[in-house]
Amino acid sequence: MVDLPLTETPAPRRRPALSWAPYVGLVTIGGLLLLWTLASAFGWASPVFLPSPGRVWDAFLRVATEGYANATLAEHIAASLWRVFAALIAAMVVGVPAGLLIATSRVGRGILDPLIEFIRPLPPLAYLPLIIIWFGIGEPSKVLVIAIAMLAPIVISTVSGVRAASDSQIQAARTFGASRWQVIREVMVPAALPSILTGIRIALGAGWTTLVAAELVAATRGLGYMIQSAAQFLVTDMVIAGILVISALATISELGLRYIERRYLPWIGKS
Amino acid sequence: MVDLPLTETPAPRRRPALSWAPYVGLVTIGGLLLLWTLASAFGWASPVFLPSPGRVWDAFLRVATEGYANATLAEHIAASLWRVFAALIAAMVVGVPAGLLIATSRVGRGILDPLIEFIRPLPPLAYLPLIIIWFGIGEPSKVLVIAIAMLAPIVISTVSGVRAASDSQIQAARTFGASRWQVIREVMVPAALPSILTGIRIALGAGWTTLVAAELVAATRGLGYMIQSAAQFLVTDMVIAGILVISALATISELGLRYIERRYLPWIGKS
Amino acid sequence: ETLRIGWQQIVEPSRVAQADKSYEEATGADIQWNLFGGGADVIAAIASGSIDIGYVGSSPLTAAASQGLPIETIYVVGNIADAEALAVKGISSPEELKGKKIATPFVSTAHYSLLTALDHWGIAQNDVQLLNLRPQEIAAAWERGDIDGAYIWDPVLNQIKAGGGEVLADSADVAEWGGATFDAWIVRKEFAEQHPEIVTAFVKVTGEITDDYLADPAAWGAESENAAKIAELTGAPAADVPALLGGYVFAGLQDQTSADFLGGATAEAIKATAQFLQEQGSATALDDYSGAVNASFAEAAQKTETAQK
Amino acid sequence: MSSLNLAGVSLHYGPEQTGLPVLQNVSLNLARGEFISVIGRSGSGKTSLLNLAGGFVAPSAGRVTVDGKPVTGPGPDRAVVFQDDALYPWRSVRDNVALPLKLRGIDAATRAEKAREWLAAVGLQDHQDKHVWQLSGGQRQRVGLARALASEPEFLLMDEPLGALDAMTRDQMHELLLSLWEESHAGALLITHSVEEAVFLSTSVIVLAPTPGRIVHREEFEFGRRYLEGEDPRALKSEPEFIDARERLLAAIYEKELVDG
Amino acid sequence: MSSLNLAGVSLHYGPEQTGLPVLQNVSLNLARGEFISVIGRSGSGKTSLLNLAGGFVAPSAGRVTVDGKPVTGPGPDRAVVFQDDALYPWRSVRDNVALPLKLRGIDAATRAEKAREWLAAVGLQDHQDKHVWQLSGGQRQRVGLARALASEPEFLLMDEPLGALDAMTRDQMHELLLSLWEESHAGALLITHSVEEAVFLSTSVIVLAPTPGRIVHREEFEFGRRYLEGEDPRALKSEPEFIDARERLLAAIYEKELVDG
Ligand SMILES: Nc1ncnc2c1ncn2[C@@H]1O[C@H](COP(=O)(O)OP(=O)(O)OP(=O)(O)O)[C@@H](O)[C@H]1O
Ligand SMILES: Nc1ncnc2c1ncn2[C@@H]1O[C@H](COP(=O)(O)OP(=O)(O)OP(=O)(O)O)[C@@H](O)[C@H]1O
Ligand SMILES: NCCS(=O)(=O)O
Ligand SMILES: [Mg+2]
Ligand SMILES: [Mg+2]
Repeated sequence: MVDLPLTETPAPRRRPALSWAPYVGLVTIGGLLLLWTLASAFGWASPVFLPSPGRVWDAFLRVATEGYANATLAEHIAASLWRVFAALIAAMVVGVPAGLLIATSRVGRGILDPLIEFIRPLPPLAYLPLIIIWFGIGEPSKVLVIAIAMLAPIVISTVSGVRAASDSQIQAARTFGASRWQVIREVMVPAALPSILTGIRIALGAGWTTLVAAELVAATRGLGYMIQSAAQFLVTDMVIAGILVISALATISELGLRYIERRYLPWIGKS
Repeated sequence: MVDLPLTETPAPRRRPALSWAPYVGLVTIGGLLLLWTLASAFGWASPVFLPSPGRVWDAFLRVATEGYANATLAEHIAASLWRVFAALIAAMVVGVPAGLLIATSRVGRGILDPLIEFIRPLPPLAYLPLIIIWFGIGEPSKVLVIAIAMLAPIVISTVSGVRAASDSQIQAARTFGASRWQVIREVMVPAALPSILTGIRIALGAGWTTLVAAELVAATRGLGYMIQSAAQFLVTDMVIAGILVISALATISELGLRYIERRYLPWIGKS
Repeated sequence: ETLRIGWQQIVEPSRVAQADKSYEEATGADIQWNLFGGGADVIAAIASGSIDIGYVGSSPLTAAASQGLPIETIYVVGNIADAEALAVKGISSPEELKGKKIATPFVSTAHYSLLTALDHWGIAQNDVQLLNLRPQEIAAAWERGDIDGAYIWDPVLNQIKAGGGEVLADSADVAEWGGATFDAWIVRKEFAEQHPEIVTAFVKVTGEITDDYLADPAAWGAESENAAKIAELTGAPAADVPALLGGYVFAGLQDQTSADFLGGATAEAIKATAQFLQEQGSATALDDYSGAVNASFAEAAQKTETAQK
Repeated sequence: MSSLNLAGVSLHYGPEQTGLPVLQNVSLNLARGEFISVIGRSGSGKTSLLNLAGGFVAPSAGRVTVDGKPVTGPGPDRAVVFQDDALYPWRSVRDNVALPLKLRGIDAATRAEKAREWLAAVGLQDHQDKHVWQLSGGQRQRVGLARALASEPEFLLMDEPLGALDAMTRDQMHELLLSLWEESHAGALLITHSVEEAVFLSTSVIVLAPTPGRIVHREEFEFGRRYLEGEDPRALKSEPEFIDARERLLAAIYEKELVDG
Repeated sequence: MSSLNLAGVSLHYGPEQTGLPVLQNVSLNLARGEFISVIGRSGSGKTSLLNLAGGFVAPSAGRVTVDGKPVTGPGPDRAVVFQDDALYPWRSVRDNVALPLKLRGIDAATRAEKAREWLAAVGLQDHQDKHVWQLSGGQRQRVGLARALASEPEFLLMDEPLGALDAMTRDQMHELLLSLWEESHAGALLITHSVEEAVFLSTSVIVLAPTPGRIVHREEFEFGRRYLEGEDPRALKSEPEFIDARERLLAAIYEKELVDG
């Protein structure tokens, strides 16, 4: 039987009945794999577009050992991971303070809000040439394209997170003589952290999504570049292998974030 | 002087000093325009890539009256608006219930979480062929591509929003005999609404961002298609005009969402 | 010295020179190879000064030249021949195209060729349902039966042919009808003025390797070392390499200065393309495109080659 | 006769090995028609006891049952007034009170009417359309009480429901609670810091001692019943019996100190 | 001598045209060394008054000043114990109390030590490393009190700080408050529902009547001072003077009803 995790939070004794629950995820993945196998076995889509799991596995082994598009899988992964996480750091360094300014200062809001609103809907495929013109074709451009995609989720989440601090929590800090900056650091940032973390999770997804677009710019390695190369020649097994690697990396970072949340932000959902 | 909006919330008497604050935004926009004018006047970037505001305005008038890429501006806007909002509705219809399931049921989480985690980092440029194989080249494919980009922010925000309901609020409803479904409808959804709205705002940004990619699919009109066509021919004034139109539309919808928030969710940041 | 080259994943002979590091050897420069997904990005990179030499198709080249960017065509790789073609299903004559769904990547060389062909057949653009799709998506849409035909290049062209597509016209035909499309190497004018010797050496290596291929295409078969090198760089399956190479009418070093290429026809073709684009309302044509073509490096390269011989 | 029963219940927060339990071997039977008050020092485990009875936490040992059936979670038979008020800021004051009625499927007009009545009963007729964050602390507490009463439960579990009220409003609430309790014949469990309130309202008062929380004293009273029969509350509270009882219970609460210190 | 002054203060929530003000023409002077308690019915405007004094809301009319300087917001001269506890769940119990010290730039070791002392003073020496959501209601309240005390303010504003405490813990807090108040010579403003507490602790008790909130009674007392001089609290609270005062204040609070009903 399904149950709301209502008695979960402070429950000193957990019901053991649902110990199989974590495995449901594996079952889902297994189910998807099965569906995929069936789909390719029965030819629901031509093998050019939906190669069998076996062929994708072969492609994976091929790129892992021999490499593809001039680099091995490890090199592609390293290049893309570097870009995504450099972009994440850049987006956080800019986005969190920007969000705090927007949330706490009318002037900050006046200045930054229109900028963010302007930037956030821009399609990377449209501004790519401008980025190249202004920032060249090196790593900075690629990181920038990814960072731009990550900025809005982080800013918006920060802004809405700041509201999680109650009026009296903020006022209490001010009665202890907290400066504007101390109120932000001691009350608003911690209160916003859960929301910022949510923003980071959304941003990471957006970052991976933008990888292919970013690596259209003069890349010589990277998963997006690898996928792009393979797609151009209809090497679909390699495309799907690349997609799955991206999914796996994204899942690992997601799990990492959840761990951080559980470990360092135990107060989420309390108080 | 800048100030924290600390005494704002219940303040019966507002200080009138900051009545100019809303205009800061206009100043920012004016400043950007000035910078742009200077940059193009002094040739900081070649006019091909940074046309003057005047030329972009001309391009805007041209597309508004004569049209460009086979359709007028109004038609491009209508096509894109339709796609983005159809996708938003689709993403909400799927994403909010999925988020609620993930947040409230371990089995739901087991099944849906891996699916969402799998989908969310996928680069649209990579999976476009599969979308076409399965969904054809009509409107559904375009809407689907945008909706996929919107799904993750909505799901993640819903999941994290459900936590905003305190244990005792949930327990109270259950002591009044609320069924699992009633707890969700009467407590969790309202508590999650502020966060869901944040998700929608992030999703809308992501949707506009994905517009160009979506309109790579056999579009004959749409802003993304227009921008794409212009970009290929280096008709940069038109590209920038298109980008500005997207920004304007996104800003309008953002203002609409903020209005909804203020008008219908007055409790945000209270309690 | 560093030479920054922007290339695309196109199967053509200079890939082998790239793989062999012949360019480094001949120019004596430190070479950075930057890959781009399309001509528009190459143009942007050249305009920003991020690269010195780049590979583009005739459409982006025309757009750039029309905008007055300081670039020069230094080597025409070759005319596109049956590498790009209009393949259709259930259509036996151009007349029957009316009302049918034909896909092509808009603004590509194929798009230009398709429009030229329609013009040649006297079919108004509006009588045909033109769809904008990228190559991979064209293959998918064909597979589904969503489209009746496509003007496209390999490997998708091959895919379509294998799926029952009949070629109604290819780019060799269209070239005869006055709409030649080609790929070319271009250089940033400033760089060309500062380092003419490097550009000359670049043209020479390109010409020689192309000559190599033209002399004995059979030596570039699927099992050959050359095909392996190309496959490694581009990601194309080695088995497809010979067919892909066969789709172009490559121009060797000696051809460059002839009236068919840099000696005259190239500027004309750019102009024709520009005028066509202007009719489409997407670009403004100039009167003269000779400034966008520079045969002097090819000439110099020919001389050094003759001198060596 | 239905009853809410805690039998030999213990509760640990966190793993059972670490530290003392919060509650140890607590047994308690609340029958319908009974009014039990729980008093004890701050941190002695009163709220924890109520959480067990409400079904919000499961005991580490022992059993919680209603009419012999194990409690596995909260249920409509047991309404709760929480120590933190647990109101819904997205609903107006009236709609907060109307929620239990809505959940029972009562139509909109009837439940608005009923909610209005309940709010009047707790003295908030003038605040029905407000948002809950526009109420004072004591007003919020009364909304929480009205909401629990509106659900007309078999057992009413209250965690310091009158702590933020002034003396007279408190007295009015006492009157309200007692008359409703008599009418509905519900079982009431009240946690309070006012020994006087406990003695006056309850049929039975339980004293909880801390670390680990356990029942150290229990006494039966009749004052509430006598009040309902028409006796004057001021007179009742001045009876020597009442004053003695208060002293006895206070001593029981602080027993340790009295012995130790 | 520094003092916190409210002069002819009125307060409207929302536009001034609509309805009665929450506070009307309230004047109050709290000098250092004074201990003023505010009592009044639920919803009479006590918390609103404290919000004005704290600088959390601006008055619709009148002036709030500290030593003649207008109050424009909260400040470190006025510490507040909030009716909702306003603790920080992301900090441990100890770090909550240490925050005011941290904000004053005191080094980590010293402030941990001091926080430990303050927590011991409110009887929470055993709960220092807990998260705040692991505390009982009364424990949270005491943490809020300890935190405000740790900030060693000139004026201490308290909104029902002892409402969730049992009698003895309350008495201990009374003792603590009085001795600290004497030592620090701070000005204290206490909102309470316990008239007895108000009379016992204060140099001055103010009665607020509702709708609109206004001061209807004011009286001076000496019991706290006498207690500090060594007199027995129980004896003090049994003095006829004390009992009379309580009755008088209760009558003042409910004046309207006594007249009307
Ligand atoms: N989630 C928790 N984790 C760990 N300890 C807890 C938790 N909740 C409560 N406690 C501890 O259990 C003890 C009993 O808490 P409980 O809330 O039941 O007390 P209480 O009698 O209601 O006190 P009060 O009168 O102050 O509300 C306290 O010492 C408290 O610190
Ligand atoms: N934000 C608000 N908007 C509108 N009315 C409000 C708001 N806050 C309080 N009120 C009203 O103002 C009146 C005074 O509230 P206040 O909180 O000052 O009362 P109080 O004396 O502290 O009561 P309690 O003892 O119940 O805490 C109440 O009637 C309340 O409903
Ligand atoms: N085949 C040429 C490709 S592009 O440079 O036109 O993009
Ligand atoms: Mg409690
Ligand atoms: Mg109050």
